[in-house]
Amino acid sequence: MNPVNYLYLAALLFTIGAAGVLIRRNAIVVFMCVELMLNACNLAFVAFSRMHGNLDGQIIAFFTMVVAAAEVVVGLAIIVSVFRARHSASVDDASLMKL
Amino acid sequence: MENLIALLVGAPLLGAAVLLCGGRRLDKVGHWVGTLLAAASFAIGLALFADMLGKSADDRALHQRLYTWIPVEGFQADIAFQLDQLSMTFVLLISGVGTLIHVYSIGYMEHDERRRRFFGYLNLFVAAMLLLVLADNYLLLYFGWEGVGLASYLLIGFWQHKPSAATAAKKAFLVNRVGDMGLSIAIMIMFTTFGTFTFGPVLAATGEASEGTLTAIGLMLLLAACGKSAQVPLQSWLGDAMEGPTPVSALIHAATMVTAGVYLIVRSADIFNAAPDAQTVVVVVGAVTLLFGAIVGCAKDDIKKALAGSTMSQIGYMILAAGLGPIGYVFAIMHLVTHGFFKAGLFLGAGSVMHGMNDEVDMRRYGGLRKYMPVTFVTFGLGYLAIIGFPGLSGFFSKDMIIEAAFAKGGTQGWILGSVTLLGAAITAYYMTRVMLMTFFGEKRWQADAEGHEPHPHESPKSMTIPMILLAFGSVFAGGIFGVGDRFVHWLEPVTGYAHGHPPISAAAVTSATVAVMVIGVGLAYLQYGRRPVPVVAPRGSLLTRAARRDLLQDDFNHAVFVRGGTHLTRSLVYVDHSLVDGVVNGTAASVGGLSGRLRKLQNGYARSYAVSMFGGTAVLIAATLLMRAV
Amino acid sequence: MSEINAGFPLLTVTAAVPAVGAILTAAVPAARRTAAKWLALLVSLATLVLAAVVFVRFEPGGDRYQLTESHAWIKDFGVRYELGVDGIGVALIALTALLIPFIVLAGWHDADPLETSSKRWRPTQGFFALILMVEAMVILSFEATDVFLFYVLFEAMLIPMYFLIGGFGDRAHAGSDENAAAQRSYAAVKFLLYNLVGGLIMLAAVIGLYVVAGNFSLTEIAEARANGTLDMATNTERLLFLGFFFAFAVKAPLWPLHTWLPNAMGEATAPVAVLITAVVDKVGTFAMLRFCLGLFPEASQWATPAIIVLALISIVYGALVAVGQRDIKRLVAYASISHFGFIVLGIFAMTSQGQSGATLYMVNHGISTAALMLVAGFLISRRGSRLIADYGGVQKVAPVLAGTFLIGGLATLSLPGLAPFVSEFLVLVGTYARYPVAGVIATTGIVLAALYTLVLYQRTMTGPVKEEVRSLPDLRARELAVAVPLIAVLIFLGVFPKPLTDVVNPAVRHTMSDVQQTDPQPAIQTVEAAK
Amino acid sequence: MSAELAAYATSGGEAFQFWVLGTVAVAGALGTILMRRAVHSALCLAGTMIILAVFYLANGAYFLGIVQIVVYTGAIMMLFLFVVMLVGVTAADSLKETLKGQRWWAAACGLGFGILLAGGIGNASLTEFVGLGAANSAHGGNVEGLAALIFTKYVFAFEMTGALLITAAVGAMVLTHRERTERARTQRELAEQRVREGKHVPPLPAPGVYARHNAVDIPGLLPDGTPSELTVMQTLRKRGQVRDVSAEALADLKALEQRSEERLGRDRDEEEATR
Repeated sequence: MNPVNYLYLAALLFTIGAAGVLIRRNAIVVFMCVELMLNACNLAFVAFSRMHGNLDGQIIAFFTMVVAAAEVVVGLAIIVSVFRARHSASVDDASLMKL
Repeated sequence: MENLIALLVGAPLLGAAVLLCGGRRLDKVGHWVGTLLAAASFAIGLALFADMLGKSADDRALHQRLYTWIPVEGFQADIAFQLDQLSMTFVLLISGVGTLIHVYSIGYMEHDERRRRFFGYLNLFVAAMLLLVLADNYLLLYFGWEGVGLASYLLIGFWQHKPSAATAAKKAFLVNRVGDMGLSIAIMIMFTTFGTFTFGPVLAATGEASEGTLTAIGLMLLLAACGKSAQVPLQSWLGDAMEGPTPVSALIHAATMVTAGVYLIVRSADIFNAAPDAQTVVVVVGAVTLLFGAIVGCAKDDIKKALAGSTMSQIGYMILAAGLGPIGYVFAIMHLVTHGFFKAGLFLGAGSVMHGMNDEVDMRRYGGLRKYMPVTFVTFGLGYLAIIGFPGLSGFFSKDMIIEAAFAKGGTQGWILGSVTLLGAAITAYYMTRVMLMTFFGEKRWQADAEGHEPHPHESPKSMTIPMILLAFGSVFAGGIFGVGDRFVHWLEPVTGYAHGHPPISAAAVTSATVAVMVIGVGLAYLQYGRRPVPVVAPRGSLLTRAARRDLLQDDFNHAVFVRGGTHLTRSLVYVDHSLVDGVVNGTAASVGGLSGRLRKLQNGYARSYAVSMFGGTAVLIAATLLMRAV
Repeated sequence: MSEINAGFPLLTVTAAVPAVGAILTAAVPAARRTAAKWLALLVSLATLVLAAVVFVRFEPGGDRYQLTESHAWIKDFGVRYELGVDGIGVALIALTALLIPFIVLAGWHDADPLETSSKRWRPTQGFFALILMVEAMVILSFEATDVFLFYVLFEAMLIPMYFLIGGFGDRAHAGSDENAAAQRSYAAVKFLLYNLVGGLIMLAAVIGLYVVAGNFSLTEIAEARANGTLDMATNTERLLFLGFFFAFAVKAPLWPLHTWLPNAMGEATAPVAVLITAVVDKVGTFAMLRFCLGLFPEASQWATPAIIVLALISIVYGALVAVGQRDIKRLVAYASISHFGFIVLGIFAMTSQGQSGATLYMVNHGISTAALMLVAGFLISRRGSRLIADYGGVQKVAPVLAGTFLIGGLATLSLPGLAPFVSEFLVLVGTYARYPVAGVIATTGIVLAALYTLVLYQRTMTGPVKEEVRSLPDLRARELAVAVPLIAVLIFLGVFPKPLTDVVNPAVRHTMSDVQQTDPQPAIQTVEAAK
Repeated sequence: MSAELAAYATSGGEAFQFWVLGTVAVAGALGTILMRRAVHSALCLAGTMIILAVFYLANGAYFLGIVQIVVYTGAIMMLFLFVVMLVGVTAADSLKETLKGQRWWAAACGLGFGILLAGGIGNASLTEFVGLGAANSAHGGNVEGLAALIFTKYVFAFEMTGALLITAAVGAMVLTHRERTERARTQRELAEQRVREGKHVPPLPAPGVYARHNAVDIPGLLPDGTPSELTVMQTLRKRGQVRDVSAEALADLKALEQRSEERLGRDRDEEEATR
């Protein structure tokens, strides 16, 4: 099997994640989809690392995880506080970004 | 001696500067300062004249170069003066008559609180006029030319609180500007043709230039002359200019400034000599104006406007003479000088009459004034005799010469011009007699003015009568001094050139005809105004009379075509500017705004909607990248 | 000039003094308004002194660009901080430095807080600081010989001008305060948008120039073009030329891109109006001479017929529309449009007389418009109205004001003896020498100029005294200190323009050789012309 | 799974593993976006992540594989579940789309994007295949190799991520922290407020525990037999876990009435009959 298949899988997962971001209204699920996209990227990085025979790709994936963790912490905090204020976790309810 | 030339201009210029910037402190002495500096200019002029007489005829021209005015690549305009016989004649006329009128104004303007400023303007005028006649190139002449225009504007509108005066001043300046346009185009043509516009080189090189170019220059110069000298078709401003104080009318609009056009044509003699077509146009303009002014002069009841018509007509004579070429130049200038004396005298007389009559100008409300104002009557009378060409007085000599020269033009043209000038002489006699009779003879017809002041006609003070007397002397004797023995011809010949004209009929016959038509004119006027009482309210009159009262409808034409047309044009342009030029821009702005309004709807505030566009954008970017790599 | 002048950076200092002065003025505490005014005046006078030093140090017979400075700025794009002045630049720097003190003095009370509404306090310090900032930018743009540096300044000066127009409007207006504020912000936005659009197109052309030439140095590009090492395709050159010209034509402004000027001048205070038309707009015409002709000589010649037609339209159209105006300041604005037509005509006539005349015209128009507009501003501030119909008979109650107004007006109509005549006549002669028909059409401008000026004077100053103007005071000492020196300069330059022509002539010679043009020779060699 | 294997080969075993687990991963991903309840989505996602961890291991990224399980699946997903519990248990998400055309656009973009991405990968010349054997063994193992890189080449980025994490932690605290702007009200004050407002002056009614059931999720019934929402605690109400017994009760009532009717009717009939 050609390890390139890992890349195709990564692309597929990324696309599914992106579609989820677009379709779902629950902020938490949207957030999960974002995580899915990040994980897809990580998979690609790891596969690249293997192909090129150096560890830099894994390092990047590692950093991605760290950043993702930070992001989740802040993002969930935001969701919680938004929920407190508006009693809703729907992204459509926060539609104030218009003139 | 040539270093004195600048002082001729400098003295009155200094006066103008001091008087106009000096402020109220100078109110008490202002008129003396002004008069003194004008007199100083006259004195310098006399000294230079004496010096000039001492030299041989061909060696009389003086030059003084002060500095380069506009030094630009290929374009040199100097502040430089040229004093030759022609300029000298003008210098003496301007500063001499100017000084007299300064003296006269001391009395005439005594009760005007802005007398200092009046003298400042008068000095400014004298300076500009002297600059005009002393310039040694056309551009500096243009400087003086516009300068006298400015002075004329300021003086006509001196009583600015009167809307009519302000309008008249503006009109004079604008009409003059049309003429100035001609002068500046003429200078441009000269510059492109000759590379210079100094009198000497330009006039010397006329032989090499094509006739078409010279005709163009000539016609443009004529346009300038028409504007300044109130010739048809640019004559309309002169009558209105009588709104100015009477000394102004005498100095500027009778004796000096309005004759600048004649000076310009005579100065450019070489150009006109080489451009016969232009000369023809000059003659036609002169002839038309000569009749036009005379006819207008017959119909006016306002004494100053009647005299203004006369001025127009007399300058028509001069222009006509100047258009005749070398046979006429000298006589044009000669008539100019004699006219300067008698017309200034007549205006000062008119001013004196007005002074005694509570500023009444309607001749129908004069009558029988000779008993009340003997000095004015006598001096005015002498001026009158001079202008109608009474044998022996100055007008007789100069006008007769012009009529002879007109006949001497030769051919049909000569006969027509001769007849026109004779007809003009008759009409001149007619309207001047009318003025004389209505003013000084007959019953007194004056009435109380609107405020109930009954006029008490009285003789004017010495400061006014003395200049009138001196001018009367000039009116009587100048012609004789110039004309007998062709003195004036010999004096000017080196500058203007002279050819003796041979009229198809004998000179004596012309002279007799002149006298005859004059007598007819006087007689007719006497029949109409001397034998019968003059009605206080003007009768309706014939169609021609009514048209002449309205300046032969020329003003109405101007008003209908230029004023109304211009108003419509500017209004519509303002509209175009606002609606079309600006409208296109504002329309663009509005449509961009509308488009943005529609695009704004995409900003629905839903994060997911934005995410779609982001995602789509990314897809497009990837596509673009792949495509670029594929290519 | 590639070699770096090791001497004193005079040009930088000349521009830096007002810039630093602007910052200092802005920093003056709120309560010390008068101190800020005096500081601004002193700074502008110091700049005038420096400009005089530049004028004196400039040698008319020397190099084309003098007092040069050159430092690397953005190395990656070959952008340099490169300064240098030719005669045209020197003349315009002198004009700018001369006018600013009068603008400051004339606007002394324009930004004072309103007594009636203390809430709407207008920052006096800001007003004067912005004026000085504009001065600094304008002077630097006259000095810049780097296209990019010039572009940056050309755009940056819009910012202070925007605030000057929009923030400090004329207090004399017809209608309510809100209406006036709306008008003012309309005018300011219009000014900004017009100039930004012009600037945007110019930016494209600047980038295009870099792509073609590889650097931004005016001197290097011009040199390379002259000796043939830099070859531009004809169409490229024309497009670049049009890009530059459009921006300058908006700024100048040329018909039909002019409509922002009457709005801006009408709504701004008189000193700011002078700043717009007499100082800032000159950058446009200056840049036509320096950049359009210097960088794209062939395209300039290609575009000349069209530009001359536009200039003629500007002259006649501006004058005719001026006649129809009811607002004093808008009238002066349209008169300026007419005059800018003359300047552009002179530049593109491609004759020495025309270009010298155009350069002198820039200076003279600046001074004459300043004289007319500032005095008009004094008049307007007295009566509180800009409408001509609200005046009448002012001459009777305020003769000195009327007199100075008349002289300003006479300068506008180019009366000989006052400076504008010299330049206008040179432009006309220069134009006629190459394009006789255009010369004749342009000459009608002198009649129309007389018409609008005298109509304005007649309606405002003469006639019976109107009740509302009966108590107008005459000019005060401060106002006389503005009007009199300007008139003195007008008269001096009218009878003795030599100091100015001496610096301008060599620069024009260079420009003429840039565009590879020689003056048309007269048909007949006369004695004097030969010598 | 030896280092050799991870490095060079794509053995049949790995291929089998890829196809089987890959399918499951995609199914999990789809489940994440299609499940109606957030909890289910979270569980699906956790499954996918675990599979990804296996893939990391298969690709020789041992450290990452473990981290993926421990940190991602273990910590982050649990955090998600916590938050879901906190806020998101509000029953199922309606999957009905409210934005016009959103689905279509999303589908089109997703499809296009996926195709482009796949095309890009296919286009790239990825024939070379080095393997991680050398890289992993250079420092004596995968973890050591990563450590060597992190603390030398990427030390600056590493420090930055540390700062980022701290900032994030502080940020989360700030965001979720509620500043008490006024003194906590005493019971007395609360009671007074209730009286003032005139609502629920007495304590909230108890659930229907004592009536017929012994569970808190059953509301008490009002006299007319309808259930009273007030009697059920808020969380249960939010979750929609109120067991509605009103229908039952009403039916009982009806039956009762019916019966009494019948009896009464009979009495009446008798009465009429007697009359």
